[in-house]
Amino acid sequence: MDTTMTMSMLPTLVLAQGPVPELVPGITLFHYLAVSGIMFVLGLIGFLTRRNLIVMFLCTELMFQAAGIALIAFGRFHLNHTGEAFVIFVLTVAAAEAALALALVVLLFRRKETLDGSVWTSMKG
Amino acid sequence: MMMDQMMSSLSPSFAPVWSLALSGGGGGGGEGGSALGVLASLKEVPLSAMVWLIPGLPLLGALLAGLCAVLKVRSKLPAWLMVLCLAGSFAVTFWMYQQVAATGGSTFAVVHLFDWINFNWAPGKAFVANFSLYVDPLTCLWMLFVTGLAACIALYASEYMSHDVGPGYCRFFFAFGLFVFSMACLVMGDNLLLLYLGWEGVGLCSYLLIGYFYQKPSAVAAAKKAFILNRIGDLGLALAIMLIFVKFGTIEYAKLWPMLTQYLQMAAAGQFDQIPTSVQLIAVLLTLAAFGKSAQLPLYVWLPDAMEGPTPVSALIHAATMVTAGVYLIARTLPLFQISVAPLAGLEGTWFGFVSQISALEIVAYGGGLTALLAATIGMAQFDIKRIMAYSTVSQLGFMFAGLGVLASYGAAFHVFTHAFFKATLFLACGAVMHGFAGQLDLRKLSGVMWMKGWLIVGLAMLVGCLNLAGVPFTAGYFSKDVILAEAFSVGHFRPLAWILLFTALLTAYYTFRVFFRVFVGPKHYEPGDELHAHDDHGHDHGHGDKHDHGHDAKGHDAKAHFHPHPPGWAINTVLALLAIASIAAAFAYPTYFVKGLVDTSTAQVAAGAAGHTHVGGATIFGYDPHKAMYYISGIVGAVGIITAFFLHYLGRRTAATSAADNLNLGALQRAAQNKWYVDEFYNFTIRLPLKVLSHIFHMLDKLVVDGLVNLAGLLPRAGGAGLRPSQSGVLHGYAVAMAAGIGVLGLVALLALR
Amino acid sequence: MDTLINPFLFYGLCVLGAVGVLVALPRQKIAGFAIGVLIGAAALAAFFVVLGRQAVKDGAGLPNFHFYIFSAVALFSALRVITHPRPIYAALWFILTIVSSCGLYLVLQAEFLAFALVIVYGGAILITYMFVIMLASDGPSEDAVEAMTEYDRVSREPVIATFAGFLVLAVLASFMAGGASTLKANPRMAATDDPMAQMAPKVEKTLREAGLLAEGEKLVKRPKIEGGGPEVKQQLALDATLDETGGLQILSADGRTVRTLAEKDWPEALRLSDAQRVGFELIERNPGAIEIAGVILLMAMLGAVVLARKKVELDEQAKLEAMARARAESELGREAEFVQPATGGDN
Amino acid sequence: MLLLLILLPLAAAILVPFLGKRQVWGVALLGTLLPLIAGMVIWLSLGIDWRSSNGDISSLNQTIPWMPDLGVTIRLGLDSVSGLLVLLTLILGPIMVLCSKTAITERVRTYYGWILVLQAAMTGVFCARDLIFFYICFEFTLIPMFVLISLYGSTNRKAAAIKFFLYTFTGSIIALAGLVYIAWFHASKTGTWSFDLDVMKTAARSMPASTQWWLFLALMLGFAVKVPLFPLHTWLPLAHTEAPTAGSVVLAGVLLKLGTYAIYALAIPMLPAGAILFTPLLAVLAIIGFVAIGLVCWVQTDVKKLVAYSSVAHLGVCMLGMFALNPTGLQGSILYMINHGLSTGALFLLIGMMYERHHTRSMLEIGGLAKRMPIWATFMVFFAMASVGLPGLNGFVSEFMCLFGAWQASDTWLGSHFVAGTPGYLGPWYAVIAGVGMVVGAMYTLLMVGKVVWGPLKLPHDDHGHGHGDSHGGHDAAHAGSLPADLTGREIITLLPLAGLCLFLGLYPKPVLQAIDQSTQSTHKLILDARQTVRALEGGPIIPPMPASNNAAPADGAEMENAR
Repeated sequence: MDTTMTMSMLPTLVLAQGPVPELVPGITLFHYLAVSGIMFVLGLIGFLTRRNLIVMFLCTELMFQAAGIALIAFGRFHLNHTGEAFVIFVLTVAAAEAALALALVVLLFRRKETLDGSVWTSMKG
Repeated sequence: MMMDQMMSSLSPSFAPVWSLALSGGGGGGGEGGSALGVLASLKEVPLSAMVWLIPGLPLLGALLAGLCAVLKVRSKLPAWLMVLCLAGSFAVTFWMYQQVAATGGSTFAVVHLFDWINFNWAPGKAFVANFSLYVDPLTCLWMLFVTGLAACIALYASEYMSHDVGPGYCRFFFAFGLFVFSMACLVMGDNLLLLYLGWEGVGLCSYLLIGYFYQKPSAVAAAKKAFILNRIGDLGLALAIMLIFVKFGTIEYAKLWPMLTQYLQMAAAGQFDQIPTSVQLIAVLLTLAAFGKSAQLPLYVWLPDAMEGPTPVSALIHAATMVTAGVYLIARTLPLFQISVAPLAGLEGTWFGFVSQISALEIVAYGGGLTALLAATIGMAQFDIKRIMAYSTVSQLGFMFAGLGVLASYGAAFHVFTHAFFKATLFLACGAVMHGFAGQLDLRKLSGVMWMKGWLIVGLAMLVGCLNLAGVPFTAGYFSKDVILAEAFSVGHFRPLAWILLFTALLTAYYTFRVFFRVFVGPKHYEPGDELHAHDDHGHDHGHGDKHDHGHDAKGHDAKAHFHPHPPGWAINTVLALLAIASIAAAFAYPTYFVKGLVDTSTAQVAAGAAGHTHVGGATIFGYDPHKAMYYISGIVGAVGIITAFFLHYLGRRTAATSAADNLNLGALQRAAQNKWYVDEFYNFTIRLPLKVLSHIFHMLDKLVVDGLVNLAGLLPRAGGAGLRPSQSGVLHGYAVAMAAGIGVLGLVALLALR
Repeated sequence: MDTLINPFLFYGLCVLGAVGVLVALPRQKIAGFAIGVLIGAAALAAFFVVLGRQAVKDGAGLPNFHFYIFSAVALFSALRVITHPRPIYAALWFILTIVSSCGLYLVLQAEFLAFALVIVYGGAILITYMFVIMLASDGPSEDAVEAMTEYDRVSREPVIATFAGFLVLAVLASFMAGGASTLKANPRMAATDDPMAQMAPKVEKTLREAGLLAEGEKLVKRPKIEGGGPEVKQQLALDATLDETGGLQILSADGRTVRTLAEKDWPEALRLSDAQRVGFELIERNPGAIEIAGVILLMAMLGAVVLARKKVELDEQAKLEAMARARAESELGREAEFVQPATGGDN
Repeated sequence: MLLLLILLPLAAAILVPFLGKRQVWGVALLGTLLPLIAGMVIWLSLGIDWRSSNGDISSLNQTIPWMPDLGVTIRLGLDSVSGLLVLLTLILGPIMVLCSKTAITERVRTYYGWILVLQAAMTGVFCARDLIFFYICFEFTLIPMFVLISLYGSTNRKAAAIKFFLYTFTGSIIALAGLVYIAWFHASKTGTWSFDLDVMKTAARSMPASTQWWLFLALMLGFAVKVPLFPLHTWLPLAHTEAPTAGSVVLAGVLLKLGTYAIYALAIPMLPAGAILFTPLLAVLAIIGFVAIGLVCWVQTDVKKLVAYSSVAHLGVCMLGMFALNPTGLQGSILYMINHGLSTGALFLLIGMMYERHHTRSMLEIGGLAKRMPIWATFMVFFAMASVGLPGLNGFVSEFMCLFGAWQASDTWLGSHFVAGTPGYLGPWYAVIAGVGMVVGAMYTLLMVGKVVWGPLKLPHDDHGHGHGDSHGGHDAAHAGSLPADLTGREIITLLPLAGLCLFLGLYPKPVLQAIDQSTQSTHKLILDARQTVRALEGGPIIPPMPASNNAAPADGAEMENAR
């Protein structure tokens, strides 16, 4: 890697080597975080662009999933299992949220016969 | 010379009167002696508190009149009460004069009633202005003719106002009494603030009395005009009082004179540069006040309009007493004028540089002189006899101020004294005509009134008045005007003023006899005025409210046919006779030095060398000594005026309406004089109009800008709220995107900041 | 530490990815999904290549392909979840994401969670989604099979959304990369935290059975709670002590010398599997949390029931009215054409 | 004893809602008369020689601990100035009740209830010696006034009430901020929180001149709105024209005096350096208010608006006098507060009586009432003359003293040959321009009197006969019984005491002047001390504060020594 001109303004992207050992050769914490970041952003974009309520909730689930990856990655790279324990809790929350949200979606669907999010604009200022 | 001996030998009986006069004369004669004159030898003498009756009685009369109004008295009771009170007051004044005369001049008495304003503005120092009277010969002179005339005119008014018996009557006499009380406070006040109280008091009463016929909008406007113009004058007086107090620490005459001695000595020694200009400025402020009250040049416009009021009011207030207040003020504070040589020196460098060298007395003299000339010219061209008399008053006042200006304080006082009597006679005569001919005042519609039955006394009184006013030799007017003219000619640098005064005397003689020849002599002819209906059946009084609107032409026309003038009653005739005799008697005051004795033994006495007036003995007219020459010159001038009037208005008169004067086509000059040289319009245009515009601007400014800002403060939150409202659109996605973007930006900021 | 990836390159890739996603999103007119995917994939590939070369440069041998495959599949399916116009397929793609991310977990040897997620997420949650999608969507009627509801076909303000998304990504990445280095590494599991240390007697017994402990040797023990008073020390179970390398410390019989038994040669019984560790972690470290998780689930159930029930009640009322109407008509004697009350909800 | 003055009207106010419609007026009258009698008792029987220390009467002080831990106690006490103003309030109380007997026919209970509350609040302000109690009462006067204007006013009363409330309220909030800062400053220095005004005064005076400048600005913003000083006056004409008769009487009579009293009792003694620094600006504003607003009066067509603007002008003179900062000016301005209360209050009463009969205030529609209402006309001319400042009536004494104070207060008079100058920042030119204002005053007052009183009789078109025209315009019109054309006995009784006082104060102001003399002298001393700090601030030459006290003839070069 040639030492390109690093813009002083841009943050330097240095991988967190340091004391955290590599569980798996060649794969560093950053890899996982990058993947979870991208997945999280995809979920976010999905949530922002899609108008179907259910798909929006699906995207939130996607974001939960992405967070889960990051959690586990951190946990494992620190060789302890708090990450995983935490994912389980994330899981419960996701399940609860899914249940409720979907019940709501059904209700909303019943009310307006459509799943389009932008129909509901009564809560305006 | 010959006349002096003759007169003085005639009446030795008035011992006390003469004693003062002689001593006064003597004292006067010795004016050349000490530089301070009377001021140096002023000594206080005790005087009984009885003197308080002089202002007290008129006030009592006023309160009684007020009581009658409350009790709805419908008889002439208030009139008789008022006459009684004023007569009492005159008696006490005469007694006071006796007391003062006995003390032999240059004395003063202070009679204290109660503390009015005295607050101490610093430890040990107080601003003292109490209700107390200051009695000295000048006061006696003034009060004599004020109370005397007031009593006569009250009697006259009792009959003149008879058609208004009831609430109007009481209101009239309440204001009348209050007026005499205020005049007494003004003249007898021992400090300038009490003078100020009297000053504004007479202003108020003239407002109430001019506006007596409050149904007529013109009367209300005239009253308002009079009060406001007086108020402008009062402003000058207030500032003068403040300046005097800050300078001398007191405004009481008794304490003021000793403080002036220092400056008078400087003036006498001619070191005028040592006198601080602020002290000299006082005189100018006092002049502004005097000109405001006595209707002189800049502020004279209110007096002719004041004729809207009933005639007794015009006679008393606007001829004899109130308008002389200005003259009294300057006479009383003459020492201040004598030390004021270059009051406006401060304006040296500015465009008004030329003013910086004029002394206060010159301002007074030339102010008076020019007013006299202007008023005389306007008087000549008017047709309403009361307006003519009003302008003649303004003109004569101009004479008085000129007299004061040339330091003939004795001459001015004497002219005030005589003028009060004969001008009151003239006004009352005109009033009688107006009363008898249903408000007719136009000299083109009346002629030969004197020869009508019952009108002889009025005619004779008018004749006496005119003779005095015109300055026919051996009349009182002649003597008093003569002193002023002589003094004017005898002082070197007042020569142009003297010639103006002489020319004005000519005009005065002309317009006086123009009135006399047009109205009182010649073929009998009359047309009733507009106040027609109530007059002929003056028995019962029906609501005078609607009487004044002039809409009833139809009814008026036939009433005009069988109208016959009703001659004045006994009250008017007695008063006219009395005043005519008084005017003649006033002439005797000259040789007996009656007035000279009073004036020269008071602070109004002229100290030698005052204000640079080197008594130029040498100035002569055509080589003769001015005093002696004046006897003849003014006599000739008077005669010329009368003769021209005789030819133009008596011989040249064909019918009542036209006279030879009409075909003297002076054209534009004539019309301009008739319209009072458009002075009213000029004032309206240069002062009242811009002020109106200015106040409208202020009003708009106040409403739009100042209020606008306040409303703006109310508007901003609402506008802000409306601006932010769309952000809460209710669209879910909108919120979500905002949140995401928010996270992104926050992160960015944190990133840049943390690094 | 040299820079992992040139910042310009990284941000360039982010932008490229954003454009890819943008194009891939469902759109009114041209369905540029394919192209979008290609661009996105290219960006991802380039990213992974760089990461890979980085690993190779560090001499870690061939890069572990498993990670790259699983993450590529996960990301692609995630992209499909948000870009697929039909919700059903979006859900299915989501299941694929779940499975591939479990793959990632396996790479990290977190097998318990991998399978838990597949079972719970894939099995339960996504099935409810399917159920609701079926219930709530009108379902393609015969004539217009392809008639997708308008709100599915068109995405909403894609440009701003993608831009916001990738701004967040760039920021997160910078944090991760930049900030991560400043993270203080969590010190090795404090000796007392390791589950092994807490089961001192059991460990001693297994070591003796495995014949690794010589006669008289004992584990070096330490009181569980630091700093407790003297009386506290006795009755608490003593912990085995682990040195910093993770090996057990054994006290020689004479109590003077201490030798450590490296982890490598621990007997099989001592090795805890990942599930055990997670279980241990849950129970020992945050028992309260589990209780609360249970309560949350209970509340969710209650909520769902309440929401659902109200619907029924509404219908009850509607049904009554319908019957009343029907009866009225029949009393009028007209031949009432019996109208089947509207199935499902009325509005 | 003082608490009694405050509690009596409050008690009546509480009692009023439970009474029948007819007794309400009686109880209200009682609720205001009793405190007046009590006030008289305090003033006369205690034979107070107001000339004690600075006019304070310790015998009346009352302290009631309220929130001890916060250092908040209710302290009541009177000095000569506040004593006079309390008397003015107590006098106007019964007059308010008397004059609204026929004017207010609906919602009578609330009306009198709020009037009594207002009365209590105003008395409270003048008796308060503690900041918190002062501020509470100061603010509490707003609410009743708001209710009175918004419920009982005429046409657009709502806007007027709201503007009045908000404008004054924001102002006094700023003032509160300043006052609390002083209390905090004191607490930070001495550690104990005390809101006692006297303690705060000494503490505030020790502040450096620059902070005093800021604090004085804050206080002035609050109090100047109430006074109203020129730029902050726009609420007054609106509030006055819309207020019911009693409302505008008390608004002009006492509420405006709250502002001037607050400045005199709080702002100047607390921040003398600030006062000195602000004198030129405030004097100019006062003069603009006097002359410019005077001209604005001249073009008004609504009588009540004219009188409202005129009270802005009059209070301009009062402020000019006060900011002359010399005993003459101060005494003049205090006397002015009382005189203005009497004469303008009476003018509003008269306009109210005219409005009750003819339901119009526009001078274009009505005129020449002297014919129909002679008694009313006499009172109108009398009070117009009092307000224009005719000597012999009360207006003159105070107006002349204010102008003279302004004239006197300038260092030019400290020259050698001047005897009666006081150090100060105004000067002759201020008095001259203010004098022009006096002429303008005469113009607009006579315009009003000329139009309304004199001139041919002109009645509004639909007004037939005796003033009981149908109730158009404000719903408070007296359509109950028909009022006789001229004034009834009750109305004359409301006017007579005011007329009497005007005449008495005009002819014999000595007792009042001596009463307030001590208080103004002590304030003047404060100003002189503060001159040192201000001079030091400006780096100017330290001018000895007092000219030679000897009253000898104007010896040249009279030496100066601090005559303290």
